[in-house]
Amino acid sequence: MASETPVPERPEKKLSLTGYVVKPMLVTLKQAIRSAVRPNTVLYPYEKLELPPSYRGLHALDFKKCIGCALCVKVCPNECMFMKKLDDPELGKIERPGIDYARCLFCGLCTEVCPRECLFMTSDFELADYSRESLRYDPEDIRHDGYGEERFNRKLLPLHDFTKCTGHAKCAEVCPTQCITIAQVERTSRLKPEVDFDNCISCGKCVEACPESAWKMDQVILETLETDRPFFYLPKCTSCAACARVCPTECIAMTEMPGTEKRRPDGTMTKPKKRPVWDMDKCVGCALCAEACKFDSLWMEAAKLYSERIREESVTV
Amino acid sequence: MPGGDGEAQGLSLAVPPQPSAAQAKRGHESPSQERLTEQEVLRKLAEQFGPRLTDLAISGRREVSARTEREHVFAVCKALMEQLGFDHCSLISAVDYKTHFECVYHLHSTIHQLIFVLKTPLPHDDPIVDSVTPLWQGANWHECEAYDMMGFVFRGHPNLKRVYLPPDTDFFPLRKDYRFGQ
Amino acid sequence: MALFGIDTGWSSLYDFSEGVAKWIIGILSWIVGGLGDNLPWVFGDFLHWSDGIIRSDLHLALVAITVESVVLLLIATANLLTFIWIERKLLARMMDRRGPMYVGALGYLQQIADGLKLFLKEYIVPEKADRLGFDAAPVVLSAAAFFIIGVVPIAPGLGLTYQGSYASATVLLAFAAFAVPPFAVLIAGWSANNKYTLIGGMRAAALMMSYEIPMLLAVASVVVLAGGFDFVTIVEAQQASIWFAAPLFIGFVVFLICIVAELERIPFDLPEAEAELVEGWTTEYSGMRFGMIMAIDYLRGYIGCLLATLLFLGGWDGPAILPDWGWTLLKAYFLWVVFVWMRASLPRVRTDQILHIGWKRLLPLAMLNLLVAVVLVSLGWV
Amino acid sequence: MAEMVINMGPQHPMGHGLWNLKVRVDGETIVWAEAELGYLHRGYEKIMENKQYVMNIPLADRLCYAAAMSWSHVYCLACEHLFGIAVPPRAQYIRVIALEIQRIASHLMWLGAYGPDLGALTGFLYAMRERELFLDLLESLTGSRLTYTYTRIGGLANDLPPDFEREALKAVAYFEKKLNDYERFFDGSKIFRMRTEGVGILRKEEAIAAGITGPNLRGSGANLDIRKDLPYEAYEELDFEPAVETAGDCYARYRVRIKEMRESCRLIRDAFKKIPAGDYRVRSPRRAPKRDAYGRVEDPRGEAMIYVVGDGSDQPYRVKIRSPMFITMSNCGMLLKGYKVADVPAIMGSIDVCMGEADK
Repeated sequence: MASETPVPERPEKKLSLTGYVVKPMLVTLKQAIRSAVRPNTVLYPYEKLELPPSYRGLHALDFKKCIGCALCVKVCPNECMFMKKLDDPELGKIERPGIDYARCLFCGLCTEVCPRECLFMTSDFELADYSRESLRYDPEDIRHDGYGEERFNRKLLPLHDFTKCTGHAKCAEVCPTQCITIAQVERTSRLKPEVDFDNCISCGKCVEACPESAWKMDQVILETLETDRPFFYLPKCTSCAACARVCPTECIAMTEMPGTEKRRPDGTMTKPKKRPVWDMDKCVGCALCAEACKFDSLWMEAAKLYSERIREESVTV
Repeated sequence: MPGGDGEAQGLSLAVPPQPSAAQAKRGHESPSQERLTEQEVLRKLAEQFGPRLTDLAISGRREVSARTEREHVFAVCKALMEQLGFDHCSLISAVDYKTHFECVYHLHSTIHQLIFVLKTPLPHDDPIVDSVTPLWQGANWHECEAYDMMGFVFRGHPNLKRVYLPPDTDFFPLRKDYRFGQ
Repeated sequence: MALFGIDTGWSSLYDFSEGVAKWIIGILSWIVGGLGDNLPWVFGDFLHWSDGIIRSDLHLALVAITVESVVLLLIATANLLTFIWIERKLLARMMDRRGPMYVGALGYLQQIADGLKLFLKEYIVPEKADRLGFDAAPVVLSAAAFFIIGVVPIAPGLGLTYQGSYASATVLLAFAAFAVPPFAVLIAGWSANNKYTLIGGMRAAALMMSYEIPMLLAVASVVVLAGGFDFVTIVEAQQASIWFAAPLFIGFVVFLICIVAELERIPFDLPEAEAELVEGWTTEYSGMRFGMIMAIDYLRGYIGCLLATLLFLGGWDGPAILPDWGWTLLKAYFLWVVFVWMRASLPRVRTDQILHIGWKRLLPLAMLNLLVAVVLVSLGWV
Repeated sequence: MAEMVINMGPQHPMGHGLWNLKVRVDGETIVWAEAELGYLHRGYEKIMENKQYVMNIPLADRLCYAAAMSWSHVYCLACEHLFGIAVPPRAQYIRVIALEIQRIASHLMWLGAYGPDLGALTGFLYAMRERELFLDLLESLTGSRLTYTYTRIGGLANDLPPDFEREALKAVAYFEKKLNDYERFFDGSKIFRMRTEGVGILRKEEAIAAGITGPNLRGSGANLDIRKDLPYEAYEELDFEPAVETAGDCYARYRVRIKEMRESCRLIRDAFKKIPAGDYRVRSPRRAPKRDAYGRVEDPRGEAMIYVVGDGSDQPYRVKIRSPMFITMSNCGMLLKGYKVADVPAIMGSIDVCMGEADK
């Protein structure tokens, strides 16, 4: 691929001592005259430059939109974010992220990974403080409800509610692009539709066709980072439903598994055991379910890495 | 001209050195030099080394890769350097696969604009391989770094030393069995 | 004479300081004499001594000269501060910066703030340094610089004189003292026991070898033209004819280049080339010693500009819109601006290159210049 | 004078970073020199093994303070080859624009540092002033001034801001005028020429054998530029010539960088002309396949390369960084031998040392 251009020659100008000492001096003289009126430097504390809107400074967190999924904490390369349990008068018992700015590197990955578009970076950059401890910003310190605009690509997509679904498979029949597939949920008698979002054309026919109105159209943020998927190991599940309780997007539904009933000594049958089923179109891959599972039946890579530390942080706060 | 013996030489240094005729001939600006294709490199190497090079393949655009045993590394590199014009040693990486090590050479030909990826496995308990520094001066510190970080020993290296860590360090931090605080 | 534009009625600074001296001694003896009645056993000796001063003319002259020195020193210090300020401000503007801004008007008092800061800093002597040389070098340096202040007049009445008359060979004295600092630099560089300072000191010596001779040759041509070794004579010779920068233009340029080298300023600041030698021979100095070295650098800058003004630019020669000392200082300031301008524009030359410039370029030029002066004199100049 | 060894560093104005240059001098002539690294070693390769692929992007940024964009880009390029994903054409063009702005900023940083190396502090401030233009551009593009975290595996973090093109072209046009000022200030200075011409001569064969790459190699007359030779991103479709000088001394390296800045201006203009519409990002997978891949680019300092081994998990199994400065600095002895102590800053400054990447 190398170009065959001739190699440029060095300018063989004869430089005389006096003539060419004067040349750079004229450059500085010109500059001195120009900057006698106004030098290029900005007197910082008194004058400030205007920062571009995309500037990555201090964070702003919309408490109302945040679902406490802790994805921002997990993606932070410097592990400078932490979750803090709060008792908000308006929102009840919630968990929200806080930031230790002494360690923050302002990379913006936390805002990018946020599935609800509630964490922003403002153009405020003045951080100086008197101690390291005061650089640790709690969630309340960065709270800024209603801040920011929509940044990410959104698409109108059908979201599925498994608790209402009866497995009619009408949605798959009407789908013009055949992007809905119906699969049997393991060990249960129920069927679950799964949508291929990439091929979905947002026509909304599945919503109309569903007799149980289990589908709902919604504006969904298209995530740019692939989310982690939970790995579920059925034999170890004890049906404790801890995962379903902890899920911030309510995408886990506990479903009965027929054939797991046990006969009580008095002859009556127990209720069948339940297993969790994921609506993957709602899952944000936050791995809270995997952290909540005490029986090793759920596993996610993100949880493997950071659950221990998050627990520690939430205790110390 | 460097090493002028005295102050009087100061300004006489200002004459730029002209490239000699031999210098100008070499290198790929000369249009007479033909570029080898990936297939030609593949064929020539297969002819010369036969079964000593395994997995010989075109692995990408302007890129050839092969594996060899560590005994043949120097011979293969010498052939690549002297006969096929791979005159630039781009990178020597050491990888710890837990069962064995792997030494990966990325060689670049500035004449043919080809990249050759040569991989050689090394046993975990005895990571010794022939040094290629006699062929490429630029491989010197790559090998030192592999020694520093992975503990590879390069036979025939002129000055195998730790480049990053202090000379009295007794561990190799990039090995997978290294844990902090050990 | 007009001192700072006010007609004082004294013919020279000597008269002025003699008056001041008599006044001070009078007050002193009055106080001591008043006390003397009550405490004769303490102040008896002093009473006797002060009594002696008033009687002896030589003693009076000593005190008068002391007062005179203090006055000259104050003038020099005020100029030194202004020189530093000009350098910082002008350099900043040439670099598109603002320079000092907040202390004093336009940052004029920033130098004093910096000096105060240096006073508060610890003075560290390297453990294995040669203590005597290390301590003595800044003293020698400053003594040599202060000495020249006394010799160089900035106006006919404003120089160190004795009973109204000048020493006869002030040019020789000034240049002898001007050539002392490289030795101090060499001593400092060697005694700090640091390789950078050592190389810096060696470079100072090498530098001196290359510029001292052309500079003195340029001065010699001026002396030839003026016919005297005395600044006042030289300036009067220029007042009578024309500034020597015109007939001896080559000598003027050579002299300026040599002065830049003598002052160790860019482009000839090899002894303290900070890129390769950290801070050159001053690397190990800290606290106020360092501050003093820096201040002396600028004081020498002031003296260098004065010398060039007196020798080549006609000294206090000029229309009477300004007082005499005003003309001298104006010309010196102009030269300083040129030096700062050069510093802003040029990189530093290498050791071998300055030797090359000194011996191969400047020396022949200075010889040529001397020849011009001799020819002019033999053709009947002045 | 007897020979003596001077340790120039780890804290030394010549170094532009933390490293130690051991020089043995005879008088002021250097008879032997060797670089000693490790004062800034942070264990990048080990850290990267313990982080997810996406978390390594801000880390890769911090390899070089002067050319952060270039390093996060080469990391993303290697990961894209590893994952086997193709970047959309618009993203490729935006990357080229960002990389070339970064190249100009990096060269200006070098030019600025080279001024004080030779004693001309003014050069530093002038170059930094113009660098500010390009940092402002990058700031409005990426949101940060020094470590951008802009490239992503599979594209970019965000699209071009609305009036970026106008601002960029304005800055480029202004900068090209300013380059003439630099040429007057540096080239027009006799003393600058005296200090750089014939100093630090590097011959072409020596340079190639020693693994020296980038502007330093092109200053020796080798027309080698990965952007031309083995093009990546959109460089194949763009119009530019690698800057080459034949002399191989400090002045030639200076000229190469000045020319390269002009070429970068040309590239930015050309890229804005040819930039297509479309996506700026594709979704990247989370887990890498079990194989290895590498990315190889022309950094402002030479050949930057990252070799990544994947093991099926969401963390790289092994990352190996080839830093151009690391190899160039292994040849300090060859470069410095025979010159004067006063030439050390001139020579080491002319190869554009960046300790962040050399020490990893």
